[in-house]
Amino acid sequence: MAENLMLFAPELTLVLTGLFVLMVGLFLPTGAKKVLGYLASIGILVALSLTVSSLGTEGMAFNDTLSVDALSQFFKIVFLVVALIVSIASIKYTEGNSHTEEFYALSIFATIGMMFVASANDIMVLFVAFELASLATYALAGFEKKNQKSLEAALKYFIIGSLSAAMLLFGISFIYGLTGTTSIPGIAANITALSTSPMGIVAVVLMLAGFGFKIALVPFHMWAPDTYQGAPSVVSALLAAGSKKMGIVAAFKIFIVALIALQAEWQIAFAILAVVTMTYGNVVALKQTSVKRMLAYSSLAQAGYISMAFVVLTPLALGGGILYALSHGFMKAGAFIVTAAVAYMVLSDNKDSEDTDHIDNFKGLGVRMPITALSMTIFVFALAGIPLTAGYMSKFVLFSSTIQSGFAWLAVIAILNSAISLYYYAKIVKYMYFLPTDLEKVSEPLPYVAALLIAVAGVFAIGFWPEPFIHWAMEAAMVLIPGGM
Amino acid sequence: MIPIELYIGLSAIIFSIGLYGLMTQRNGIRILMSVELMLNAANINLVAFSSYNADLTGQVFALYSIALAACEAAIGFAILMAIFKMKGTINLDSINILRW
Amino acid sequence: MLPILSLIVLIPLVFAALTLLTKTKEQARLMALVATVSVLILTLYMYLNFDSTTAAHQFEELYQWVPSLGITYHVGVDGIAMPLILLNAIVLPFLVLFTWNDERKSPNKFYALILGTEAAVIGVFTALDFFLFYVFWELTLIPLFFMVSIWGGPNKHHASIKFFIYTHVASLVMLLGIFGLYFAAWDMTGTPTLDIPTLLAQFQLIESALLKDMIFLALLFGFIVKIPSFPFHSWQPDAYTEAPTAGSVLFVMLKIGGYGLFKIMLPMLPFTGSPNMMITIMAVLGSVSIIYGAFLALSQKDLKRMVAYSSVSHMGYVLLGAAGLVSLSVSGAMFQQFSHGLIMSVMFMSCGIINNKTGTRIMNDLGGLAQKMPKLAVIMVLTFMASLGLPGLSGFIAEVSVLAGSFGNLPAYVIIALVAIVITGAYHLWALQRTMFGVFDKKLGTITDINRYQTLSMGVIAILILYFGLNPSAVLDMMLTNSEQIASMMAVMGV
Amino acid sequence: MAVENYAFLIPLLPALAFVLTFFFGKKLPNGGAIIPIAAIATSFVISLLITLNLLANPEEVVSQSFSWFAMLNIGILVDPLAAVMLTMVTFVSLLIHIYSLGYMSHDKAQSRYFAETALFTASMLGLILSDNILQLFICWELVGVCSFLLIGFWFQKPSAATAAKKAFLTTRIGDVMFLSGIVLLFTDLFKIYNGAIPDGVYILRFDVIFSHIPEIAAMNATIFGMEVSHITIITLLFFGGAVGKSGQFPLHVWLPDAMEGPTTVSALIHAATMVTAGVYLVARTFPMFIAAPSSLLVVAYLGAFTAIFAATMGIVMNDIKRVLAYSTISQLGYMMLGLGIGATIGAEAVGISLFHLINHAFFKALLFLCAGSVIHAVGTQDMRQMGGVAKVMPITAATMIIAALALGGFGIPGTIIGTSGFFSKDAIIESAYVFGASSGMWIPYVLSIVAALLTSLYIFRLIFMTFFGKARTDYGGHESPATMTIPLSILALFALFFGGLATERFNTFVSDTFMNDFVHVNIAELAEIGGYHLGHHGHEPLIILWLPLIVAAAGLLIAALVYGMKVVNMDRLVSRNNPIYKLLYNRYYQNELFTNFFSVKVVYEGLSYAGRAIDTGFDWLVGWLSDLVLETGESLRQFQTGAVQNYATAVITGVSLLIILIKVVMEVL
Repeated sequence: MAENLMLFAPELTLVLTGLFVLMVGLFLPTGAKKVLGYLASIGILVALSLTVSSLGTEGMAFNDTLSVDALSQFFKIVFLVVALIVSIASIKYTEGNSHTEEFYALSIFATIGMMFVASANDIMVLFVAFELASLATYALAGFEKKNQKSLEAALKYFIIGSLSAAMLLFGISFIYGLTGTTSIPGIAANITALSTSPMGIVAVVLMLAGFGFKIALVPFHMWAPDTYQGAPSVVSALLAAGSKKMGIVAAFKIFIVALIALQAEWQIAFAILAVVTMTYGNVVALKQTSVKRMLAYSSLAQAGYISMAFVVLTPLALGGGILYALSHGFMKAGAFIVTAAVAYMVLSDNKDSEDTDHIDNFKGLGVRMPITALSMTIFVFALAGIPLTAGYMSKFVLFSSTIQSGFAWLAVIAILNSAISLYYYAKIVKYMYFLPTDLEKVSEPLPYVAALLIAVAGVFAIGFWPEPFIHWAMEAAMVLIPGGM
Repeated sequence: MIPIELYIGLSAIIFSIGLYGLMTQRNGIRILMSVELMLNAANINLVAFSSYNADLTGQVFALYSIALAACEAAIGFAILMAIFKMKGTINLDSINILRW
Repeated sequence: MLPILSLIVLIPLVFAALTLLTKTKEQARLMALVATVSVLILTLYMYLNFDSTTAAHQFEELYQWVPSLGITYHVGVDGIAMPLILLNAIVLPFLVLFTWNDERKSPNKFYALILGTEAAVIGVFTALDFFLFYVFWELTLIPLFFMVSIWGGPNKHHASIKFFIYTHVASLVMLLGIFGLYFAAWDMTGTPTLDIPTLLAQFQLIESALLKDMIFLALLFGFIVKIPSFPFHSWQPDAYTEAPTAGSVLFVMLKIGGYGLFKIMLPMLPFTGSPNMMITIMAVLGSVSIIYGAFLALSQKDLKRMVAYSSVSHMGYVLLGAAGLVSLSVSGAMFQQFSHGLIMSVMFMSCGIINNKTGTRIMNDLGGLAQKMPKLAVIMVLTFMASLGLPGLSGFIAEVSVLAGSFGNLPAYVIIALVAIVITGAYHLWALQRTMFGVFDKKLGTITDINRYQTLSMGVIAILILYFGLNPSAVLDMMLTNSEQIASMMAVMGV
Repeated sequence: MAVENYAFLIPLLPALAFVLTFFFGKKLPNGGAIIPIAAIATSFVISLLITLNLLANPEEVVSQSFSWFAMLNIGILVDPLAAVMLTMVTFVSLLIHIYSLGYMSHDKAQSRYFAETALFTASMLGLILSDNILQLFICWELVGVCSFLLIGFWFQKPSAATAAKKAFLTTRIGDVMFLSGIVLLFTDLFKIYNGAIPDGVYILRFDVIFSHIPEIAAMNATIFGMEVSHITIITLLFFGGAVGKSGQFPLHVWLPDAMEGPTTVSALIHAATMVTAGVYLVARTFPMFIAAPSSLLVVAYLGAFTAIFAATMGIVMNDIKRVLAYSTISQLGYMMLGLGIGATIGAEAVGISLFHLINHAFFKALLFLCAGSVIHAVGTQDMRQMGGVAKVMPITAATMIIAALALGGFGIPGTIIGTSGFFSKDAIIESAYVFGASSGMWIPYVLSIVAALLTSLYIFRLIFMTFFGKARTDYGGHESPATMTIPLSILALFALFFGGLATERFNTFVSDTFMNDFVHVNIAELAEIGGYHLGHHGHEPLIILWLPLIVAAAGLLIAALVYGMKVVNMDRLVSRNNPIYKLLYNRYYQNELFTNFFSVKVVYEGLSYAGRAIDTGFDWLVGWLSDLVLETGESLRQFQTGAVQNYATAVITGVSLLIILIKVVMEVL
């Protein structure tokens, strides 16, 4: 039992941190709640260092319902990094808010949920953890109770989320019914009944809808633009950079490990969804005027790219997809933190400003907030896949793997999409640097800057020195398809 | 013993009713109820399969899912309350400032 | 042994960062000058120690980078790259000098971007690993995008985004080609590598002719958009015209498309499934570019736009010469890149000065400037003559080598190019007549001649145009060594 | 210390003078004129000494070569052909430079003038000295550029700038043909060597070229269904270059317009440094021409036609310089004719033609300088406003009449008494007779004899209109200063006596230019390849020897009657209603046809605008594509209605569709 717990030291740290923050917050006056942010960040940092230091350990726990392996470790790091960036940035965002402790507790619990999804070895644990993360983020999306947009975002997220959860559960019930087990390896072992039954396809599609909701695959994506736009920027960061990856890791586990016998079915589905999603996301992003909404559509597109890993299904492709998940975590979290910083700037210009995320606010950002603007430039160029950034490196591995496996058409579509996306990314750069503003320079809040610098460091670390990251990603991929394919 | 197909049929019907409600209802509470229906349809499945497979996992799972459904409802109501406080309505048609 | 190649990429990069931090114009331009001059010195050192009798790579550096994907940091230069590095190293200090007294907003960014471009462009020429090559290739886009967008003309946003996306698409297609080559080789050998010489050598082992053709065409597309060649040139006149003078000059320094053609396309050519089709494609695009660019230049009213189209025409020689497949034509095409870089820089500098002093580039509104700006007139006449292919100047050597070399294999296309020579003469002279000669229009106001920094920078490059026209061997020898290797390979393969 | 070793200085000194004058001329008196004068004088001395050496030992030509790049070289070759040209060019150029001291003394841009004329001379000398065809082409182009700069010397005048451009572009059409010829020649030689050129063989050097003529002649190309030998194509392309440079029909249009520059520049262009280059080119590559079936005939016919064609226009021009310009074109036609006749008389044609070239240089330079002197004094170029200038400018008048006699070709056959033009032109006309007699093609002879009549007519029309009769306007005027009259006198001496003194020695000297230790060409063998039958001067009837003199005298007589004594009232003839006059006066409407219609309408407006339309099309296509994507984005956005039920519907529809799709696809697979 003790060994089991040791394997989950990072999660336990987080649980303790979350509870501690929640309780301490009760006794602190609003003005002093800033300390909670530091506490949460330290807790996450500790969890992160525990995870990193335990890299390479493997083990099963709690009746084999949870497993620690390269895959789960990798994704845990992704979630923790995103949580760290978000929590640091939130120190500024929650400043002066009397509900600070709830914010941090919820984000930490959401992170815990994601981490358990990453290590789940049982479909039941997976579902519960999945819901834990979902429920926490529903509340986070509606954190600004006085903000109509935030509430609308939360409501839409919640409704579609519940629908998806129901579908997921319905799908799971069939899988359980036909295989007689909820253990992921067990399902793979007893798959015959399912794969021969007509219910197989239904179950696959229902699962797909459930995870597709989190990953935001067209047509299960409709909530995402609205929610990302309406929710507080730091929460959008958590959603886009973190909880989206939870959907991906869950899908990896369910489809590639448990339902590998139904590979033909879901491969077709993913092929269609990947192409539609990346194209739709990029094309619709072109004309957006809200930067957050644009980033939301860009997230769609990125999810589409990552989904190509399911189609290609080689170690390299999966490694690429996993690496992409990490890169996207840095890039997208960073980009949303930038919108948070801009929102802060706009609100300090004018307290009653409604459209804090409108692209016009980015005019002259290069002068007004130089570090923020430079970071944003790096993030968008990384998202566009300009070399020496994480985005390029992941695209390099992922796209090249499609060529390797003969999916040239998929690569061509992805490449064309990548080209289209440059237009709206460049548009942001254009607003920041090339359009003039007569507004004053703003001093950039330290927490935002710190969060941005972490993200930038991540983007460049993967861009310049991808070797260790590729190595880990490939090891993680090997967990999914042990023998290679 | 009642054949498993009947359970599945029942749960499918309930699930569909839930879906139908979700698509057609405009009132936030009814939407929540529809979601509950769908979750319960799944629970029926789980329990039925559990008994059919002579395996308790399904029933445990159903319990979990009931608990989760409760949480979900709580959060849903909280969000709807907040909206109602602000706008005086929970009609979904009036909640669409975020679009395109 | 100094890691010179790394240094000439790193120095401008580091100085670009430092320049960004400077506050005043004086500091920024000094930084830029120091960086570019150091690169020039290192390059000259390299040039003097360069062995032009071997086609092998020299000054090589090789470090592992991403072993699991076969990515290395591998740099080196051969006779194809050396002249182009030299070109950049020569022109850039003078470009900095040329802008020495200009007044513009945020000079620190301006000079940082110049240095950034230099680093990226030289990086492309040194890279011997496809990954590194592509990295630098893409990095050339960004400073230029900023350059055009910040200091460009009235239509700068349209031009910069068009340039950015258009060429990015091409780069991505090229990347697909690289992937194809990478995995085809990986499948055969079992070890991944992106090393350019290795992959080029393994290209011929690929069994599927279709795959080889696809790889070739994808790479070719990437290169000819960058050159640019008809019909993929439409980003170029806009970008060249809207860019600030320094930006236009940097665009001209961007000889990476042609470089790829010689470095990567030609060694692959004989092993493609249908080499003759590839040759025809290149020859057709080349010769059509030559005549098409000439006619369009003839029809332009804007001086800078005319120069931009003349560039399309001149770069057609690069494709045509490459398709000629004879050592003389190939080295002529390489020389054309070199010479064109020198000539066009001065031409764009002239356009910039005229635009600055008179406020217009519309040729019909100009006239008689030679009376007010005799120094500029002399330099401009010389470069225009060089551009129209006057013997004794560098442009001629390139053109005559391409024409004479290619005629044996591609007579029809060479005849098209020959016809274009007359048109080329026509638009150059007509432009001179309408800007420099004739009656001076009083409306243009008081106009002073170019300042001494401008005289120095343009004068030195003009003298170099003359020097390389009289002594082409200074760079042509190394080009010949490499093109002979290419030509002999063609001969062996019977292409 | 043999003077041969300094042959390379001949072009280099003027080139150096160009650099020095260009940069420092402004600070020196007279625009630094002394520098080019000294440089060209030195070049002249060197040339003269080399020529004298060669006269003694015609086999010992000067030849030096250095590798340039690839398989090409730069080098010099002074054989008899080059030697006489060098001497003439340096000599005439020197005199013109001295003359310019006075003529340009009032121009502010003097230093630029002297710099450019020095470069002009240097380029021409370089052209003559070239031992390979590429270097010749390079200098050939430099000559073109210098002419561009000098014709447009007064660039602030739009007409001058236009004329300069026209000159450059028109000759460039020829240049491109020349270049094409070189390209083809190179390709053939490359093929002959099978791509492997031994070290030390410079592929475009004349000795290499000449030694491979038979192999090139054996190569055939099919053009429009006809089998044509490569040597014919190459020589015709070369001749195309010569046509442009030497103002032969139809590329002569630039030459009359080239009068926009200073008159001294015209003198340089017409006498020494430019138009003769075309003739020189054909002479230099004569071994190729004679091996090329029908090339020489083209040369002969076109030369004869140009001779008469230009002469007809010369009769009606009123601008004194234009008359001389058409005269040049006409005389160049004679020279080409002389070369073309090589089809019958072999290498001797080179001697005859070059002899006329040299003589023509003397008297045409003289004519132009005299005309310049007149214009300088009178202040107009329109002969209708002159008259009686002889009284004011006796020296100018006298020298110009000498030049006119030389151009008209007056002299006594069978003796050495006669003007220089007499000896050379009569030799050409007589050879044309021989050509006619041996081949049965009489047209060149007839044209040349009629042109001789017209030549005499137009030049004496000029003399009478300018120097005799009463002053038609009040121009005032005076004799020019000594710096101008002394060169005139010297040239007059040469115009008068050079022909008679040099005629015998010159022809054999130059005709043997292909037989020495540099090249050894067997003209007779090559003529076999070309299908020509070389004959020899027979005994022409006496009338043939006298006929040129008779027609020249007749021309003089007509001019005297019409313009001197006014026996015939010209007003009736010279009216716009007379279609022939109109045609001639409008110069056969070539300007309208070539410049206005072809260049401006067809090439500029037609083709370039068509190109522009196509380019707009490409641009539009790119724009349309990007707009399409943007608009698609705009439409797709509408799916995101904001109503959450629609979202739920989308999810459910998506699920159903996916199930169906997968089923269908699985069935199909």
